[in-house]
Amino acid sequence: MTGQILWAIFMPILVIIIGLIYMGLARKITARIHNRYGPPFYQNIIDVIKLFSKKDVANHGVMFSLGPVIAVAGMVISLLFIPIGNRPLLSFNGDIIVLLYLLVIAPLGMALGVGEGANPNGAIGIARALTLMLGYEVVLVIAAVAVMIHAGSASFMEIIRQQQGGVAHWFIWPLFLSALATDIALQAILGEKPFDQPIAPHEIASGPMVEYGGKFLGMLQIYHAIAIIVETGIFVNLFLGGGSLVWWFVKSFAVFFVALLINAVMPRFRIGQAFKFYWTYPAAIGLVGLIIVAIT
Amino acid sequence: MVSPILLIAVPLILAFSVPLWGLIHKKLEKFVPLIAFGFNTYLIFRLLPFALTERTISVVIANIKPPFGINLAVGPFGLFFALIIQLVALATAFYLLSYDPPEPSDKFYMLFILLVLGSTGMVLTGDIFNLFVFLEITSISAYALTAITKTGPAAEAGFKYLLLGSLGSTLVLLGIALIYGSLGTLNMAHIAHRISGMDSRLVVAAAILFIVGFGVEAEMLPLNGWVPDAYQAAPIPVVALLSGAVAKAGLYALARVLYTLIGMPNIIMLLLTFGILTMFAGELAALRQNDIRRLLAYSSIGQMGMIMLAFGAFGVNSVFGGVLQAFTHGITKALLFLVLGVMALHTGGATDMESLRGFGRKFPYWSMLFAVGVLSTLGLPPFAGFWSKLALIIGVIIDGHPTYAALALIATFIEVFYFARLLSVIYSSKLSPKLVERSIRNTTIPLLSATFLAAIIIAVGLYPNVFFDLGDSASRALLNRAHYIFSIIGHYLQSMGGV
Amino acid sequence: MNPEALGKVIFYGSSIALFLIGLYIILVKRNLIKLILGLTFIESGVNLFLVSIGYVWGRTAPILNKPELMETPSKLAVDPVPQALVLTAIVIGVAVTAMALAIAMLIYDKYGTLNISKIKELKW
Amino acid sequence: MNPYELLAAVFGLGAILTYLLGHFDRHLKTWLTLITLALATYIFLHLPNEYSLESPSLLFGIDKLSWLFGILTLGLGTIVAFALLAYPELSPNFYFMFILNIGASIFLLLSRDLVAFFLMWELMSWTIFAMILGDGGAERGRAATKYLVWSAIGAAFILFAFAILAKSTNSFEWSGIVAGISQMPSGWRVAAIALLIAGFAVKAAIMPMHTWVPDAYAESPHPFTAFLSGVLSKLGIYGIFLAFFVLSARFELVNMPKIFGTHIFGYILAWIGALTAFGASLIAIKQEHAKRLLAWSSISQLGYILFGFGIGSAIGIAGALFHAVSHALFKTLLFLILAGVIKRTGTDRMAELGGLIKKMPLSFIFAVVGGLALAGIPMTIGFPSKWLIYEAAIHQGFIFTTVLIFAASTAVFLYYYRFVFSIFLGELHANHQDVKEVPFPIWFSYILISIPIFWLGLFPGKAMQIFAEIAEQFDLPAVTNFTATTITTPLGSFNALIVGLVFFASFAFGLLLYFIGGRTRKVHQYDTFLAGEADEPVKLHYGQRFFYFLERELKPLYRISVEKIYQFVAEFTRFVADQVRKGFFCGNAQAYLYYMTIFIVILVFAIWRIKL
Repeated sequence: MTGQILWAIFMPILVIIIGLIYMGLARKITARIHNRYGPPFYQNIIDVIKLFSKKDVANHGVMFSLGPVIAVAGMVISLLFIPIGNRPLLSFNGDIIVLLYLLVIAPLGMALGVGEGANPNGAIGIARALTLMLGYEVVLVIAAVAVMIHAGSASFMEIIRQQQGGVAHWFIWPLFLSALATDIALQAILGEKPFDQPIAPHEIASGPMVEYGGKFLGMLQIYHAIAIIVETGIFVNLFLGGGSLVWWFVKSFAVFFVALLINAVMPRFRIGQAFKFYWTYPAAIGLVGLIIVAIT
Repeated sequence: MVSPILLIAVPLILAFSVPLWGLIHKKLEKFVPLIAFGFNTYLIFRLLPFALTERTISVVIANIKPPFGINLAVGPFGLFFALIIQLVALATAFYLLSYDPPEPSDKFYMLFILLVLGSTGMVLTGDIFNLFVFLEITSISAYALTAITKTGPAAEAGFKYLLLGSLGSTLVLLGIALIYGSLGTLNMAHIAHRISGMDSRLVVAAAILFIVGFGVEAEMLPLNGWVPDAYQAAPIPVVALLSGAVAKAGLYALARVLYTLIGMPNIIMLLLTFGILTMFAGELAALRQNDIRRLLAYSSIGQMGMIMLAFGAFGVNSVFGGVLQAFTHGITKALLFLVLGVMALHTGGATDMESLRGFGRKFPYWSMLFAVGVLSTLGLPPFAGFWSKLALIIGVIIDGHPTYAALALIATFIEVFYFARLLSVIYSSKLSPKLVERSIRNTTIPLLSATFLAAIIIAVGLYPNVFFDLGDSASRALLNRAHYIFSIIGHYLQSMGGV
Repeated sequence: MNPEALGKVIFYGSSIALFLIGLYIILVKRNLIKLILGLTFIESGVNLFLVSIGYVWGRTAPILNKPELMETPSKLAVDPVPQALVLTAIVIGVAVTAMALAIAMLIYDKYGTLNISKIKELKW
Repeated sequence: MNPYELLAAVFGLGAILTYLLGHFDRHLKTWLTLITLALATYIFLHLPNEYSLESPSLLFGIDKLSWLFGILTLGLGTIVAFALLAYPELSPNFYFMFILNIGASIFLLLSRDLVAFFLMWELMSWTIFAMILGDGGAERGRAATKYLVWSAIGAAFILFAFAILAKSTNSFEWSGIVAGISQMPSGWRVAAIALLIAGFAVKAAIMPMHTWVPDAYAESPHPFTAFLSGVLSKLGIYGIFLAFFVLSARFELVNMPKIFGTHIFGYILAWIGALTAFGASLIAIKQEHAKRLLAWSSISQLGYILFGFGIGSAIGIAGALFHAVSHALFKTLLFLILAGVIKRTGTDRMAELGGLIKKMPLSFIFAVVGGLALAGIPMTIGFPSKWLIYEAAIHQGFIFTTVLIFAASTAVFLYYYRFVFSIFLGELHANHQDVKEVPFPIWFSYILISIPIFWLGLFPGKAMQIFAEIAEQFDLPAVTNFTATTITTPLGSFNALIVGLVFFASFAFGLLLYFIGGRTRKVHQYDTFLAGEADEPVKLHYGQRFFYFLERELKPLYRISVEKIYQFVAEFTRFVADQVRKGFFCGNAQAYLYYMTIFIVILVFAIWRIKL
């Protein structure tokens, strides 16, 4: 019990650091692909420390400041419901559907905060993010339903347990189409190109983040760092069989790496195109996978 | 028991005495209908307990027992219709107290009493030729009353009504001739007793003639061309009676003749089709009507179609619904027309929707009465119309005609649409420029009379027991043909040795 | 053909003829007065029909003014009921015709025409 | 006096007294309404089981299901009535109709025979009409007319089905019908149940019987809309429950083909529910008026409930009932908030609002509470209900419908964010600089509704207990695997309290981060980053066509509209009506004579045809 509580306190900090390193690596890898040198991999940790030490941050109101707080809180609670490296914390108290809803708290809190910022760019960013969400959530759910039906359970621990015993048992093989669809959805969930319309620095000045500076931006960086781990972690748990702590992060980085590669070479869709894309090809792939699962 | 003959005799005497009252004082004339119908209503209420017993008694005139001579056959079914007619007549007569009658006023009141008298006679008589005579009394007074304002439209409407009505009643006479020629009797019970021995082709011919003849008064589909015109052009109290008394009497005659005299289920069931067609024609014609008087006239056609449908289903449940609906329709339409008459006083006589827009804002009580009438017509609780419509639809289905019930329900959608539109116009927040603050006449008396009708509607809606009992015995009485025959001419048949 | 049957044919035939003439008039003619005439024709046809129902060949009127009639009226006199009916019907017919003519006058007064297809102020 | 009679007397006298005395004082009518409702609630909680009125023979009684819906009706009715304290301008007529409406709803729930049910159903229906019509603008008239026609269509279905049931089972009492229904010919039985469901679907705003809803909600008096959406739509759900479970599930619709273990009837219902939820939520996204947005949202959420019923498993029924309760609570709350906003600003057009968080912080907080419940965020009542429905759907293998339902609940985030952003966030409109917080009765009613939203959100077991009892009462499968805070299904489990506690811990962590950072400086709302595009602050509220890029993509879906069919039917009816009116009643007396002649000929032929 004490160990669990300690882990519950320690794990988010670990995840934040690892997530920030992921982000730093992402910058580095993207730069290398673009034939640039790129910043050091720990750059984002430094950035966050810098942001937190900034004085005199512009504040638009209570909801505005609560936005990043809820964003971080929402991501932390999602994190606690995901088994990381076979160490379930609260996964027994909620299943995949609970997690899907917990995952929404963070963006919703942030969206409310952004709203009070009263910058139209921010609002447009949120509108885009929500539109994109309507697109990928359908795909994600199609895939998740396939997994749940295949495993006969919605509990992460049960799903991971069924994948134990080597690579051959991973769900990615019997549920390949669902995994593919999830991976395409993951591209948008992670906010990587070609699905980074909500941020779109060249169009709407980083969208939701436009009004946030200083510690708020730092918190949003932390939020993003946790989000990367949580989102890739879902894929790892559902399709790649979880694994021990180190293996788990390796797998998660592998998933992230795929997303990075696509990100590095793709331009950006128009938001409408992105939405339409999700409701056509990945959804179709997922549905085929789902039908196969349902029949067998 | 009081003698039902007084129901006819007293108004008759009073009707022709109107000019005498006028000699004493001009203002006394208008009290005569009230006295006559007040007395009649009192009589009807004295007779009501008797109507619950399901017995039909013959009231012998001049001491010649039926099947000979002239008699009244007072049964629950007839009394139920007499009750409808008297209640409407009483409310209307009261309304007349503050009504400027068209000149000559004594003739107006006389015809008014004769109209009610004729329809009361129609529902009480036991003799088919008397039925014809009372029909003619009713309809001639109705023609005259329709045209009495002597305006162009009134004359036109009166003439249309006369043309159809007199042709119809001539056909009735022809039907009577056919029956008398074959059976040699005019007593309805006697005819009913012996009709099975008659050449069936002649029976069918007579049935057709009766359907057409009485169908004119009962507003049956292709014979109701006069209805909207007469309703539009006649004075308001007359319109209330046209729907409350004349149509009901026509309906009674139709039902009585088809059920008791002819008694052929196949012919009765023709009413199902005609009822549905009448209903659809009425409701559809009302859908886009902007003049509220005409709208109510078409709605009346629709309602009569619904009642005919119930009578056509040939079962005790549906007839039960039918008589209840006849009651609520009579009272409700009278209420609506009386209120509409007062509404017209506030717009300088106009009754189209635009002129009455926003009436409810200025005159909440009047519009409330109107709304009560509308909601009751739509069959909504806690008004009388709810029970009758419920009984009618369920009755028609229980008696085995779900398709017709479904069609009737579809027709009511249209009804709901135009009545809802009507209510939303009346309760509109925009005011019609034609509306005046105060009417030219004091409206206390119309108010009391409309309240009286609305009170009946609400009372029946909240406490329908007596209403159900009356309707129940009325419908049973109509369907129990043998009982009717036996109670009128039982003694005669026994004396002849065959029952 | 015996005279009784011939009489029936004549009576019934002419009543039907009257009826049909009346029907023709009211369906074809436009003039109000003619329409009223048509109605009267129909009425007369029906009345004639009614009266001929009760008529028995060779019998006398049901007026009991002779001793032999007093004794067996049902053998010698015709059925009195239809005649009474017809009397009533004729009276009613007169009333209707009078009423119709009065209204027709009124219509001519107001509309200036007796053509029924032009008297359409109330419609729809 | 029997408590049932007393209850009727309280409603009747309350309505009449409120109407009569309401003319004298502006606030008296609301207080009288509150007293009436309080008395009624007291009597309602002490009702004996059965009561029968001799004639007209009506039978009343109370069971767990009526108790649940009755408590919802009376509770939310009282809360709405409390909010009405802030609306003294509403006429006494409204209060009269309101009390009558609640009374009819309660007796509808208590009725145990068809006549009583139909009586109360009709009374409840037309009082709504009266309230929508209210003070009567042109739009209100149109909406009210539309409502009444639809309500008549629904009532006609119900009446027809009732008549069939009564004819076949020879009984007008529910118990007699339930006992006799298995002897019915199966065709008639299915027809009766289908008709009943279609009839109730009108009030429950299920597609394709929903077209009256947006108009009626948009035009009805604002606080009443809360009751209309929150409670009165649930009466349709109550009816569907009776028709589907009490009448049909008893014999499992025996011979029906099954799909994924659910009989086809339930499968069809589930599809209708899912399509309703999906379609309505997509339409909600593109609304420009907040009331219409919430109206479409209501349609969508009611589709969830029907979906749950269609699944028909223990979890599905519990989820649907749970969702009925939660929708009642949060939609009442959201409509009341909107009513408050409209009261202060006079508009519900979202492009004209904005930034009200500065002026109406309380309203904003509760708008977030209602929104969390609407979106189904854990810790609020909205989550366990939705969660149960999902679990049931996946467990029963309703794969396609599950996807539709998930898409619908994702769309909730879109329209909910649009709702809350366009009204409370963004820039404050120049006209609304002096807007004040809503008056006490309104915000106090927010608090009253929020209590059960959180309470049942953290302790869903309390509600599950009632649903289990209801299921038991009707011999339905019941969810029994739950504690006060945890619900377990074959697929997974959910501990509401733990989620709540952990969220607060995480929130503390977030706050810690906030306090680690430096001071903040309050800036003016126009002091925003505009990438150097403008020299001075640009007043720009992103409120109109919020998701226009999405609308563009969804255009093919939006084009599918059942309303077009209805419009065609209406046009056609109008055409026929004109033909009948102008063709038949042509005004020519001679034509009428022709009709008569032809009629005689037809009669002769008709009688010739039928054998005598």
